Amino acid sequence: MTEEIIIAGFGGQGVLSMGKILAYSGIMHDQEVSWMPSYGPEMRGGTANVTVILSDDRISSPYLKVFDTAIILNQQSMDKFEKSVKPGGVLLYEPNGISQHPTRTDIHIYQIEGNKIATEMGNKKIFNMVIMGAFLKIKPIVELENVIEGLKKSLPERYHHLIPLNEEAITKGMNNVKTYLKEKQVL
Amino acid sequence: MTEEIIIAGFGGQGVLSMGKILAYSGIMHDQEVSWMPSYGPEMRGGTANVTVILSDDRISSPYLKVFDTAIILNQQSMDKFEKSVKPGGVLLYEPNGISQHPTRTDIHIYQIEGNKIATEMGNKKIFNMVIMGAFLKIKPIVELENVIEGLKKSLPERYHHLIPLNEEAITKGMNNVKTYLKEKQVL
Amino acid sequence: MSELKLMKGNEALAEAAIRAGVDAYFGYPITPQSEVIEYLMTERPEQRTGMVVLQAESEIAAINMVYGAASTGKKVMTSSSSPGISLKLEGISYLAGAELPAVIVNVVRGGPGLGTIQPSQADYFQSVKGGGHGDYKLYVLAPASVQEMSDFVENAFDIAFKYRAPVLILSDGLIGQMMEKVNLKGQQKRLTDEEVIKRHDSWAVTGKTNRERNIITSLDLQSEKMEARVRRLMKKYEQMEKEDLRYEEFQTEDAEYLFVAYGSSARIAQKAVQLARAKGIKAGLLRPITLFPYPKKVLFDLADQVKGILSVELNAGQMVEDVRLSVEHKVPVEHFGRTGGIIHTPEEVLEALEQKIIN
Amino acid sequence: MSELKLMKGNEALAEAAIRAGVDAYFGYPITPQSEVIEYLMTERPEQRTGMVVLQAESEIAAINMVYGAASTGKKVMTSSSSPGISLKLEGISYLAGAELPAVIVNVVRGGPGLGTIQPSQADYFQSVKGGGHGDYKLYVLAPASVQEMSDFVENAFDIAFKYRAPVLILSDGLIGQMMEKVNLKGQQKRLTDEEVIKRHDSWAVTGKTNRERNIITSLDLQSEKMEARVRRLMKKYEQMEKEDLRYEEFQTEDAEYLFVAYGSSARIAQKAVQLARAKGIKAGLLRPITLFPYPKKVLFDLADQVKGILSVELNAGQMVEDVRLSVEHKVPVEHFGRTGGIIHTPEEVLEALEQKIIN
Amino acid sequence: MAKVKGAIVVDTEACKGCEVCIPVCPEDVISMTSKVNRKGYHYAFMHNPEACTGCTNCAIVCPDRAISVYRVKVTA
Amino acid sequence: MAKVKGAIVVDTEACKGCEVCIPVCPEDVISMTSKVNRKGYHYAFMHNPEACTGCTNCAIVCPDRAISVYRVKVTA
Amino acid sequence: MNVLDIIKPENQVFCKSKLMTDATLSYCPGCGHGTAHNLTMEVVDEMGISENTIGVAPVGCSVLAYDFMNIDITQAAHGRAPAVATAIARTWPEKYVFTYQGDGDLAAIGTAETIHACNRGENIVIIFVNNGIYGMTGGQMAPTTLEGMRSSTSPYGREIKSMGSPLKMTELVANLPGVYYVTRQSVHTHKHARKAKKAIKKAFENTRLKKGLSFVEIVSNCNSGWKMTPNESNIWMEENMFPYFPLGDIKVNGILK
Amino acid sequence: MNVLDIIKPENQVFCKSKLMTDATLSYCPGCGHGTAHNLTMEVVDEMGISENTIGVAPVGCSVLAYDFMNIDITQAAHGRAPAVATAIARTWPEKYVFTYQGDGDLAAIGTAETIHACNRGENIVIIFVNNGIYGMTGGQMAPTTLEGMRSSTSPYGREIKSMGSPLKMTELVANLPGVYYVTRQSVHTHKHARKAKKAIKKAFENTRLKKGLSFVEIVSNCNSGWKMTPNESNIWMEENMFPYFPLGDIKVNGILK
Ligand SMILES: Cc1ncc(C[n+]2csc(CCOP(=O)(O)OP(=O)(O)O)c2C)c(N)n1
Ligand SMILES: Cc1ncc(C[n+]2csc(CCOP(=O)(O)OP(=O)(O)O)c2C)c(N)n1
Ligand code: SF4
Ligand code: SF4
Ligand code: SF4
Ligand code: SF4
Ligand code: SF4
Ligand code: SF4
Ligand SMILES: [Mg+2]
Ligand SMILES: [Mg+2]
Repeated sequence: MTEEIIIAGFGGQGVLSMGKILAYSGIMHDQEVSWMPSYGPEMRGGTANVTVILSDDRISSPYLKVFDTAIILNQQSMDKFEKSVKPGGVLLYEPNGISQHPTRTDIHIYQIEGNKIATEMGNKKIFNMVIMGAFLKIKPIVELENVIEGLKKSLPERYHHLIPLNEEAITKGMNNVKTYLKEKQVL
Repeated sequence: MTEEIIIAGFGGQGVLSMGKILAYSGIMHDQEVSWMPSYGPEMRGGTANVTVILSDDRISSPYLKVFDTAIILNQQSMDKFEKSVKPGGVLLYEPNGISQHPTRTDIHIYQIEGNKIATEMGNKKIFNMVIMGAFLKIKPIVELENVIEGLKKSLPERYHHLIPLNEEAITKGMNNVKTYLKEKQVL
Repeated sequence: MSELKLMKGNEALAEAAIRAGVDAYFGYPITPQSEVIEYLMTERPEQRTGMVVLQAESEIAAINMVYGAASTGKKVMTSSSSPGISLKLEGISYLAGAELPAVIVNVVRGGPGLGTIQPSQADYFQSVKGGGHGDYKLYVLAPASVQEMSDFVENAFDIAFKYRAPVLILSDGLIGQMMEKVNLKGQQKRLTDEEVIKRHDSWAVTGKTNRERNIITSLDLQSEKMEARVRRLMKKYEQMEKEDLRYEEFQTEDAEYLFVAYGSSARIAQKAVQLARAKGIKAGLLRPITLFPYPKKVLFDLADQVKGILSVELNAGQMVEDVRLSVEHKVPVEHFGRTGGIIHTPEEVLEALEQKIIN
Repeated sequence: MSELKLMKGNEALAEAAIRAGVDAYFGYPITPQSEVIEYLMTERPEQRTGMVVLQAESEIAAINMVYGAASTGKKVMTSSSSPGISLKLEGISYLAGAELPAVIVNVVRGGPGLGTIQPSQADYFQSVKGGGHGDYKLYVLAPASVQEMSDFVENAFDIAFKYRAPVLILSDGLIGQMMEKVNLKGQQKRLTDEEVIKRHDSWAVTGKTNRERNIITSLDLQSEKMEARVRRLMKKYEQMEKEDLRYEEFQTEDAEYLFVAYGSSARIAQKAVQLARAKGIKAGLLRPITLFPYPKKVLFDLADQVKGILSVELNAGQMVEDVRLSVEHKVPVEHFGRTGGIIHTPEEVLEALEQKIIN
Repeated sequence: MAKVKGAIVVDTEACKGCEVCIPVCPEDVISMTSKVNRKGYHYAFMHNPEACTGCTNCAIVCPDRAISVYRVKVTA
Repeated sequence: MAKVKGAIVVDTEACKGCEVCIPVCPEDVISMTSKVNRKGYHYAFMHNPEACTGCTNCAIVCPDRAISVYRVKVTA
Repeated sequence: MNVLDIIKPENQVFCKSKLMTDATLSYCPGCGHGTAHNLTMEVVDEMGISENTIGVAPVGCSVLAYDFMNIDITQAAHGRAPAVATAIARTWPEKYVFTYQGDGDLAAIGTAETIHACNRGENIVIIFVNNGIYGMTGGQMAPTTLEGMRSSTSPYGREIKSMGSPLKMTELVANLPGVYYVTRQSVHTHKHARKAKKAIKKAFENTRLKKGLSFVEIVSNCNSGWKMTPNESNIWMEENMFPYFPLGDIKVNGILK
Repeated sequence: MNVLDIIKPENQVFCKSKLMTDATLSYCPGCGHGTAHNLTMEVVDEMGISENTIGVAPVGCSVLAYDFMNIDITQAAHGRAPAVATAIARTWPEKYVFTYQGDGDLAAIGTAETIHACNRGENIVIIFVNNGIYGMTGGQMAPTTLEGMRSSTSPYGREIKSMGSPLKMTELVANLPGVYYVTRQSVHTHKHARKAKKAIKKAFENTRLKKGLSFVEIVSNCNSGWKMTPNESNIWMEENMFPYFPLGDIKVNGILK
């Protein structure tokens, strides 16, 4: 099994750490993993994305041009990465701020209102875990308990009390992901 | 004709400019010339020497290990260069400060008391021209008038009034050079 | 006692430095390797092992700090990326000339000039031929994984002290920035001052006791002495070629075509080997792990077996010269490379083999 | 109107710069090339032609001053010697990356490190392979006489502006310090500011008038753009190889053995040819005048005629790699060199030929 | 007495929602939208347009020069 | 009354004839030889040895530490 | 009166300078670099000297200044802008040459170039944006980082003993005779921005009069590196940066205040 | 009393320190470098710290210091001694680490390293021999060359307008909080030499007490570069250098005078 994922949004959305938790979860499954970030020139607010690969085999390039899954968190990333999903692949996105919704018909498209849910939960920082939940619902490639393990590994000790909240966010994400259907969408 | 000369003494004796005047004189004779200096680490008082080559042919290396003529102006240079004179070559030296006089028997050895003469003439700066005169007496490879031309070329305009004094020094040098004879000296 | 972690290459290198008992790190931030000093500063190695970490005012200050600590026999390192390494070249030449052990890390980005911050291998020439001035070479290790970013730190210091010579770890933005699993070695004890003095008393500048004074210099005003120094260096390099060459072969036993690639390129080329084999092309890969010494003899011998060789690099054609020099023109040798921070895909690499070598 | 003088190589170069209408010189003293700036300061070129001469606070400042003036389309140069050139390498890589015309002079001394102040050719690799970081090359001219120190200044600027690329004059302490006859060219007019603007308005940074703004940069954050930049550079280098290769042959017509040597080594090797011929050995000499581009084809062809080739260098073996790459292993190629500032004698060179090649 | 009335126009795509224009407005004119622009930023708008005097305070501190200011004299 | 008498010894090969010891000697003890040493330098000597008090002024300014100083108390 | 009646071309009293391009600034939201860029270009525009102005932007967040300022610009190596500007000013004495540098650039790697260009009294303007941190590379400690201030390379706060004191480069160069005008400004409020603009104008005027070097420090936020919102960062800056880097003129007309 | 009666081992009151080797100094006759070397070694000797002293000598006439000082020495690249010394002092905090630098070295190419080692307050001694010229390379202008002074690169005299003012690096670094002791001395007469020795001793004492950086400038002649006899050069120095570089303490115990 190999799963090649891009998570793309802008700085401050927790894109990189979501990728890291995913990668750690892969390790818990004894998989080979790689995590490769890419930033724009701005430190904050600019585009930020990360490519995560989980695989049973040795990974060659941690940097990819096409993906099994694209998780897209702003319009700029949509412009850039919608076309990079492999036919039959998955595009999961956060609709807030998206003015041009995806139009491809050869891939599976899902929405998750991460901002709204995180705001409702009263902590904007768990936004990325809501997204994570949505993703895991669509592609249960790692088990929840391993994600929690991954969280523990990647969060500094002093934030471990937040793990239950994160777990809740993941569950919310799992429960709220929706298929996005345009007319004429097949597959 | 090729004449390969080393002039060796210490900084401040006018070693380099004597070499330069010699080289200029060679140019006046339409020869190929080269002038290659070598310094010690001290700026003043340290050893300083210059290799001058005058030749009818293209000159390859301006830096040499053996010489037709060595002009030696202090003991350190004697220690270093006595052995570098080609058999049958010329060693001309200033005896003041020389504690170990040359011992080779396969070369021609001359003395010139440049310091004394220059002091007598009331200008220590013409020391090197006295030496030059001595050399030209031994090896008239360039004509006096060309040396004067060389002087003009290498002295800044504002010193040209000193040219007659320099000429006089050269003549003194020519007249006062002596063969240095050790017992058993042959050739 | 080893430990499994998910880390960036840069972080793994930094952690390995602490665990290898390195005495000091001096550096200046530059993308894509600033994590090295950031990690070190966060880890408080002065508390963990007594290791000194200092952010210098520039790359030049950093390399000269390395020179200073190295001249006292301490285990010391610096890291930077391409433009910063260029600035260090005078200092690196000094380290080589003064025969000092030290480890320098270059996490290469695309050049020339300010270039890009994306990965590149365009500093190959600089690393293995003349970067700085004069007759010297660096022992160059090229990691291809986060694990090797970690492992090579200790290897590099072993070589640096074996030869009293600077060692370069030539990484790139890909290996430096990516996270992978890494098995960290246990903590090694840092030498005490007394141990350092005891071990290096024959040469290190630690204060003149009952011995002749020690001098660290790269200066010889007398040509004869300088020539002797250069000869001494050349002897070391010959010995490195004999004793400390490292490389890795992948499916070369029956290979008819050979990729030669190092570092991140080797990862891609290895995948290209698989793609080729899937297509029925018997490809193999030689990965030089040391770029100097270079696996000349291995290549020379492989050239008797294969029909052609493709040097795969993230540059406009540099290592290919060493491949050619090794192969002595027995079979065609070509270069394939992307530049400017673009990482070639395994498919591109295979296509290049087919076009440039097979057809 | 030319003029015959006795001058040091360094002085001849400086005088030629004034006469070539160079706009500015920025430098920092270092033996054996300090005469360049000393001569310029003494000559008051600001009065003779309006040329700016400034002693910078360091080699790094000097090369970045060159970068500044070059970015405005001015004719600008700097000079230094080995350790100083190492310090300039970041700047040189920037010049190449930003595609700026400029002339850099290296009067090489023995390295590595502080080394000696005696002549050397140990910066060959640095000059023709990667000195600085990234994929770039310098057009490299190697003078072998004081006359060429003078002549190559104008040649270098012609190339620099033809390609908008930095050009290196690779001299050494022998050529720089020796005096020889030199025929100086007449004074060329320095361009007025208006002429500079007119000539270079398509790229030079001189103030935005009724055109798009001009930008000088070597940065491309996007890999695709950076790759295009690298490709553009590589195109230039190919064109240089086609159009601006320079070399000199000496008694090669009937040669059975060939010396390859540049700069001061070529003078010695030429004498060695004479000594060889006197002994009945048909030797010849190929002198590359440009070290990049390198006379590959010429060597490749000569290799069909000769029985063996000796690369004669004042270093531990650098250019010999380019000789080997050119000859494609058709005949044996060996290296002979002295280091540390020792100049080989013609006799030694001949002996090396006899021992390494003939026997 | 002549009174001054102003208005601002925010370039919604240029605005990065940094909010530094808010505290410098003496009339408390500016607020952030809840919508986001293409880049994902909430952007500035006149939530209290009547109060604007066109003083340009907001515009001169806007790092992205996303604000243009207009002003007219109206006779009261 | 106890009087102090001094003397200096010049290392003639180390001396470079710079003469900086001359003006600092309060007793005008030092002068230069007319002979030169192996390097070609005239070197310092006590031309007025009686006057030396062994004050070490000359020695401390001698860049080449070519001067050693000796001193004894003599009862007058 | 309706808003739309006000928004008419003839009523426009403020808009982006035409010397700024249409490109979106690459700066983080609320970063003072944007304001400083705009003020600089507004000055050049108002003085009508854009045809004779040459900018030098070294590496730092403002490395892409050439994408934003609609004038001729040379991008320089990290720290070397004063040397680059020196050469341009020397070979084009009638031009207005300015550098736009960060604090890491000017006060760390570029220390020598800064001190010596100042000491030579080059006829240039140095605009020095001091945000107490290396913004571009991700918030490492700069020479100007305050005591106790956290950054990615001083994660437990800058410690004077091991890392030295925050360097007041501006006061240092003010001591050099070649420096004619030295001032410290900020751009985070309208009042400060207007004053800063005046200072920048004065600096360019000095170039016109060939008075030598003018040095304009702008204390600015790096909200991203400081890990605060822009408005928080501006308040923090007033409370923490200004006491150590006090605003105001330090040297005027060649005379220290 | 006969001279020979005085010259007896038991009467010796002054001789060359055993921390100076037998090698002939490579300095020109009358050069202050020699005196400064000897004084430094005499201090180290008298303090009994030679086993714990490490010298750093960069490039300049004193590059060969390791041939003369009989202690452990690292020869450093031109201008970089403060960085080299920083690392030694940091990794060997109990040692006495000093640099011995010329003015070209310390105030031109090494400006950044000097300022930053000073600013960090490294626990080292900097001995700064200011002879207003680049001695070693043949007498080129240094940052410290006086106005109107001739050198091989200011053959018509230093011109402030194009070459800048002579740089008072010592006063500059005295402003930095990390610097504990700053003094300017000379060694050309016995009085000055004795005072200079005391200053050097104080500096090394500061290292012992871990007080931070001590900076001892020694204004010295370069008779060769100035083209004068040694005694002429010393007089010229008093008349011309001292007014611009006045002797005396500038900062003592961390307090500016
Ligand atoms: C030679 C070199 N070293 C390091 C870098 C990496 N680098 C780029 S910008 C920068 C510092 C930026 O800080 P500052 O100058 O304060 O500008 P800011 O981004 O804060 O405005 C560094 C270290 C580089 N580009 N070149
Ligand atoms: C990188 C580099 N640049 C230049 C030089 C040449 N150089 C050697 S010493 C020196 C200046 C010496 O002057 P100073 O530091 O004042 O020492 P002094 O000889 O006057 O005592 C220079 C420029 C060098 N060795 N290395
Ligand atoms: S122009 Fe003045 S009043 Fe109007 S919104 Fe801006 S700051 Fe407020
Ligand atoms: S200051 Fe500018 S960018 Fe920031 S919120 Fe206001 S309008 Fe938007
Ligand atoms: S010891 Fe004193 S009195 Fe004696 S020679 Fe020296 S300076 Fe003169
Ligand atoms: S000071 Fe020393 S070297 Fe100079 S003359 Fe006197 S004894 Fe000789
Ligand atoms: S990182 Fe800091 S300085 Fe850079 S753009 Fe962002 S806020 Fe501004
Ligand atoms: S050149 Fe000057 S500084 Fe150097 S040894 Fe001679 S007098 Fe001293
Ligand atoms: Mg900053
Ligand atoms: Mg000096």
